[in-house]
Amino acid sequence: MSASYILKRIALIFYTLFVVSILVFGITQILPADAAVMMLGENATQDALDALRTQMGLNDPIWLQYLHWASGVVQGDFGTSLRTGQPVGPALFSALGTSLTLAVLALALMLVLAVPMGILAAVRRGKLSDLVVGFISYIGVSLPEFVTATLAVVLVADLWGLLPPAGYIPLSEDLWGGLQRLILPVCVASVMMIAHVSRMVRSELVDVMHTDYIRAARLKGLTPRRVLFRHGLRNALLPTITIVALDVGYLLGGIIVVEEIFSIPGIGRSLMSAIQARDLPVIQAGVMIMAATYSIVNFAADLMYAWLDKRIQYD
Amino acid sequence: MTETNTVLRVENYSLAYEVKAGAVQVLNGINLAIRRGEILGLVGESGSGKSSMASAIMRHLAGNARENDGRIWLGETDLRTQSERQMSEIRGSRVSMVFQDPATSLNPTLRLGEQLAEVLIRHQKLTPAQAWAEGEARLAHVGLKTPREMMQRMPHEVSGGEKQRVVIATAFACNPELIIFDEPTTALDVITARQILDLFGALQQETGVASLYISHDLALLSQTADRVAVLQKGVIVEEGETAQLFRAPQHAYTKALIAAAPQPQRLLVQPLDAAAKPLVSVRDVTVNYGRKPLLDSLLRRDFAPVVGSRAVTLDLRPGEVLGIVGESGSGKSTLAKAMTGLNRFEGLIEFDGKPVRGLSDMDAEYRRDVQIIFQHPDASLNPRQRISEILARPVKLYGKGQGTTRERIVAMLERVRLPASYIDRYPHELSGGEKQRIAIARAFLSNPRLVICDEITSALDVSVQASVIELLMELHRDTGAAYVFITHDINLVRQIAHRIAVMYRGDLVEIADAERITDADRAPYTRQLLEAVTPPASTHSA
Amino acid sequence: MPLNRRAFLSSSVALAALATVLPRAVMAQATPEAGGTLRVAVDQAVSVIHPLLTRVNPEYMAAELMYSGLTRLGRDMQAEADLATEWSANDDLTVWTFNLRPGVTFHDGAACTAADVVASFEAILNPDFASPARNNVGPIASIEAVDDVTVRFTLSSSYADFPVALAYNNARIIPASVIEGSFESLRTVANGTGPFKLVSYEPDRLIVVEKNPDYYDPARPYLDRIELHVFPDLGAQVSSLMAGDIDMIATVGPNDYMRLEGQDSIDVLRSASGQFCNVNFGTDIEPFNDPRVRRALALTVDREAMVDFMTEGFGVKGNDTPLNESYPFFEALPQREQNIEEARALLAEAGFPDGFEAELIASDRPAIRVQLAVALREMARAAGITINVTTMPHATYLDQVWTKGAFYVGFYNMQPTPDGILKLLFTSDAAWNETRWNNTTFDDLVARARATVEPAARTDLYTQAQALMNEEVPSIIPAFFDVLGAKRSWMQGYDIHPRASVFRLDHAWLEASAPTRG
Amino acid sequence: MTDFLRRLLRSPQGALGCLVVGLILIAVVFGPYLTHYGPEDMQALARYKGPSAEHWLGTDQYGRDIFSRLLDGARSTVLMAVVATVIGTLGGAIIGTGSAYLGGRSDEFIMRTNDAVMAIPSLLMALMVVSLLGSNSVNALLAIAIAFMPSMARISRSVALTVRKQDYVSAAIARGEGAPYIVLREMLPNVIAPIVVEMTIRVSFAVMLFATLSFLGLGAQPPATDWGLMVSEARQYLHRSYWILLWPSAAIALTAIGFNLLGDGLRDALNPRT
Repeated sequence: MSASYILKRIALIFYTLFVVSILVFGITQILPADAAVMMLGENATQDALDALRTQMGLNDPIWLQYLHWASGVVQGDFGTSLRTGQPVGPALFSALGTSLTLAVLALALMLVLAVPMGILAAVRRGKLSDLVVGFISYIGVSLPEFVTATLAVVLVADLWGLLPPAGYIPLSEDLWGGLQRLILPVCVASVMMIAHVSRMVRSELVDVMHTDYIRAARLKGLTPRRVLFRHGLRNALLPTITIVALDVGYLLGGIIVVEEIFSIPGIGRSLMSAIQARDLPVIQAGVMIMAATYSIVNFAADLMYAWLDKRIQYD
Repeated sequence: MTETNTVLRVENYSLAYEVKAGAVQVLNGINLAIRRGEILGLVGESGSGKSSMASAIMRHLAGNARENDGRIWLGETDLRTQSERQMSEIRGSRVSMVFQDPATSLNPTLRLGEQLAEVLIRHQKLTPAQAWAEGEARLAHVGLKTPREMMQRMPHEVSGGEKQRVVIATAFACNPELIIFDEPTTALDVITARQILDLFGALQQETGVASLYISHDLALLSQTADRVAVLQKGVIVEEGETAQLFRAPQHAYTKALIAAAPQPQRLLVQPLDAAAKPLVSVRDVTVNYGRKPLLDSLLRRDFAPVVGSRAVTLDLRPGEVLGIVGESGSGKSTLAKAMTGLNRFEGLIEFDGKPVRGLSDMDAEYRRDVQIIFQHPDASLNPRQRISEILARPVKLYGKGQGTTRERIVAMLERVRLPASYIDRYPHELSGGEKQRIAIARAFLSNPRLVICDEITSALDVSVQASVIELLMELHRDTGAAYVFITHDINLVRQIAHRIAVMYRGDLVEIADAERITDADRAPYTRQLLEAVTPPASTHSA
Repeated sequence: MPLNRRAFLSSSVALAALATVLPRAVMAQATPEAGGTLRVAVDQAVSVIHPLLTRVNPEYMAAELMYSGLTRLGRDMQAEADLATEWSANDDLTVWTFNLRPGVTFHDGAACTAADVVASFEAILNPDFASPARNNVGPIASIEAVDDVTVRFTLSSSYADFPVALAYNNARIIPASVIEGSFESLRTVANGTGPFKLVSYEPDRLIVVEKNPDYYDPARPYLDRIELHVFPDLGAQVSSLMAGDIDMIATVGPNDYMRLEGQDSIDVLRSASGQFCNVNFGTDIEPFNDPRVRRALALTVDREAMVDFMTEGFGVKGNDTPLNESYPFFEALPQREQNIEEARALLAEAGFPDGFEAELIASDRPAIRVQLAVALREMARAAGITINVTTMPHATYLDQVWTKGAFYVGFYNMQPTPDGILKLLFTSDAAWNETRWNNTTFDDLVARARATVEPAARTDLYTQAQALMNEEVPSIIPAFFDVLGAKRSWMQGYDIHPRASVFRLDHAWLEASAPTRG
Repeated sequence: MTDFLRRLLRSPQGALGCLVVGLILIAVVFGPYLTHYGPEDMQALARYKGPSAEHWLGTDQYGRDIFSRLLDGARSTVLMAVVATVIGTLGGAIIGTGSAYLGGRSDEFIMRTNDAVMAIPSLLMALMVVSLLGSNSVNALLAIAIAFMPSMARISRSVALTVRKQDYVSAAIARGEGAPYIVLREMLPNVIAPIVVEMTIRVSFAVMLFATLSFLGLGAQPPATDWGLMVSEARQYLHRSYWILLWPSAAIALTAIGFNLLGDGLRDALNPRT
């Protein structure tokens, strides 16, 4: 993995953000909503609206508006929310923090569960445990978040009263309370990935365990434990890294639903309410941030892969 | 043979695999014995069950394996009665194994050192530090120049030969009583293979370990093994002292095998009149791979393309068979691809006087006249097309001649000795040899004047190979088409080629008449190559 | 007559005086305990805390906590004293004088004087600031500061309900300095004379306010701290109340109400109200410009079923006028019931013998709008009218349909007075003239009513106006909703307000049994 | 064909998948004939009824028969999902194979841009498209189709490239076959199989995405019978009668599982070498 490879990947991130920015800006420009009306509300007089439009540069040509916006974004200024009249950046980034807490915990849970499940299924292939894992994963990939979320709230929170049903407390304020309120959302957010990744791990590991070098390792008299963990797992998990990184995209989507249902003030919810309120600056910034997160995660994954798997020669 | 120094004794051992259809017998009443310091060669074609034998001894059998009550003794230990735990103690320490392809038998993500040391740690109970040191010694011992660095390397960072040396070092690491060699040189280039064989010989002499040497290559066994057992469809049809067995083979199958092995002396082509003007002349044909990456051009970095083949020049007369030999990566296939318009190339190819400077110049006529047959028949036949469609294409494209398409396909099937009923089958319903015959049929259906055979027999068994070659030569006689025969099997090519071109790292080393290839004034690389080749079995004299 | 008028005025003053001492809400209660943190669940983001610009109930609640008006609205829909201690009007109700409470200070310590009141109302009336209050505080012609503690309003026409109108949610007093400085600054910071001060403000998650020690009433507020938690998911806020995470839900839906009813240590709150969901006609657009068509459609409505579908029984039948028992000066007209035959007949008359097809637009929040549309669609089918329901995000609805559309669903809080609701929606000069009905007779009736003090006379005028609406049907009003809420039993001093946008949490307090929160 | 079906039904996934998807297809085709209630008939007197003889799955908040609504919803939900997936796949396949065919710089450009678009989560992408076009089923369909294109482009491109490298394609080129034959007869049959598999599995994803959109209020709109919409409407009545919520949720899950299983079954069955 050479410096130029890393350079290339970084360049790619910027290209990605560029494309996304154009896309988002384009879409938000055509959205059926008048920013000025959004801002002033239904009681605004025509001249007040016109004044604001000129002030917001809504009468400039699109490309000029894009330039203004983009240059702002580059300097970390995402404009002001039409809904709250407050700067978008700070609000969204604190929201992002919340979402990342959720996402990271979900990822962690996923890894803790999915990988062992996959290994179990692969090792005891065709046995009961394999079937069980397979069944679970089929269910898992087939339940949309909003269904799992509703079920979770009804059962765990309402009927059994084990956990708080919703709401969010920053971990910094109240660690235990915050965690309690995160348990359900995290579980819901990770279900789909657990199902998917455990399947991936299984199939990868099954393939690996049929390779010559595993046979060789066995015939060298190594203990089954060492064969599995030192020789098998390593190679099986390599491709899983990429899978997980790609799934992060899905996770970010799922988080939108989870945050909506569990009233978590994350970036997903900001986006939802922004979309409902046609709060263009927030939509634009939100999508940009999500895309950035996704690309960075995948960038990290690629580096990790390249670092772990010395075989690949990057230009 | 006295009981005392018998290392491996297999007594009336039978093995079958349970499948939906029922039980498939792979080994039947096997009796084998290997003494200390002895090398037993086990020869057989694919499906003969020779690998299953190895697995059986290693007690590493698939779940659906069904064994009879036959016994397998390692010294005084009855391996059949050993628990999996006990076996894992025995494997690697008392009996170890060397595999066919070092590229796949080494874990790609672990350092060579670790893969060697782990055995010592497991069986010799060494500390990692000790094991590492010991490992270095072992690597030095198998003739690796820089053992310390080797220990640190990843498999992909070293050559095939070096890998196999590491594997061998691992096999010998715990001074086992028995080592099973499963085609240890098949995946290697001729010269490397020779070096590995020499190494094996030396170590064998030194340690006096008993060896079971599994191979499909009679010639090779005739040189390495003390005794040879011939395995056919799970039955040992003949066993004996190597010299004995090769001088006077008893069993028909053994005879067939020996006969099938290519023998340079027995030429299969008639001489050619040297006068005729060339059908094809290749002039300074160079093939480069790779495109300058965008980033590089942005950063103004200069970019060195990978050279496939460099300024190759050669002629081919009508009806001539030109052999091209060389290691993998020597550029022989690249040249073939260029001549069939599968690669961009620089330079000039003149076909029947017509200049061809690039793909655009390869008109329908050229396409018809020049056909190529690939190494792997199952890759070169579209899995979703029936034989009928596969063979119909050339007829549809260049179908001069009488008879309906189907008639001509059937006729061609007969010529390649396949039943007409195959016409409605899918490729995956045919055996490897049969598939290759289909590929040949496809090539000849357009009545080509030049056929390029790219390693077409290397994926096939000895006997199958022989019959395919026979077929090829027959077609050569009938059609008078010229062949470019690309192979790494020098014995074979000496048999069927008028002239032999030797390639090395993309360069054409030299071209020589087949019968003069052994002359002393050949280029050094050519001589090296020929020395590396094991002379064919039957010429072996004890 | 004069007697009556004088009686009316003094009564209102007396009432105001009373209010300052003992607000109705707490009269029955045990003696309040001070301290504690109250957690309130609201169902929408508090996007705006600028008191003059707030638009939805959660925003009203936030503003009410931090700002005061001249008057505030009692549960009986009468004006009570807030910053103004008493008020009086001239004989024809065109000049009103308000006496301000002395010594009131803003959160930043600056004194709140008549100047601030004048500035605030000028800002409210300034079109550029686009305050919703502009159309709701009555026909103010001019306002002047007589002295530091006296302001005089001069109205362009007689207006008996003026003190009540001044209790409008957006009619809050803000510092003159802010208006001269940056009016917009109050979007992010708060500086009022209200019982609570702003601590932190996250529009989509949490608004925290703390007790204002300098509040003009030394007794109140009782609570140290109030947190407004935003729950976009209704189910979640109910679950949280049951879990004890929050102490009160401003408004709950009927189903959640039923779910909470009977849960121990939870009180459900219910108040009859003039809140309604209606179907507006663009009376200037085919085919709805024909009263017969409008009445025909009104006749297809099974109001009993509507009350069920929309309110699960927590409501009363509507009679296509915005007034009901909850309003003063109300007298019921004969109830319109479903009558398909008559509807068909009217349609035939109007030239639609086999009905017509129309697109009914409903914004997606609150869900009740869509429920009304879906139910109406089924009922109208009986009369051969094909209604295609189109739903759209609220923002798009406000931008494209609201006050412009031909046939769409509206949703309104109860207003303090009949005049309030009629002037807001149905007169020609209505702030939100949704129906463009523009009926001069109707306008005249309303105008006369607002200038009349004598209750019977007023009632009579409003009843005539109602009759006219019921006949012309500028809008179908099938049902009124009771406003529903819920709280933990340990929360005291709070009862739900028919207006649904008034909360008066400065009267609320927590029993010792309430969980103590940081 | 028959032996293909045999292979499909031999694998447990294939058999089960066929069964479930079969049932769903029946619902889609014969839905209206299986019940005598209209999906929108309201019965003010029969609201929130549990399963019973006259209402097999009970009734909803308007007293509408849930079973007939489910059957009716199968049409919108499943058909929409399938159509969306097909459109998305075709679009993606065109982009992908086209890019692979062009090769070189343009290939790199197209795929980089394609990857860039993939950085937007498909749900979010769908949300934006819908809020751009307005919330209704047809736009949701388009949104999902668009959201699927980038990833399908990726897949079909890589498949096309691998097939392109196969010897039988080289053979065809060497034989001098025309581009149409090579693409249509040699490549396409081998490219289609994996894409069909991917597509089948994606249908289940589409069903869920569809439901999620409706759930967020941006997909189908009342009184539509889209399953996701049914769930989201039912949530507020959950505590009156959980059947209203349960049935559509189950339907969604079942459909998703069905197509997942079918996809896995197809994967095995379509591989001629097994």
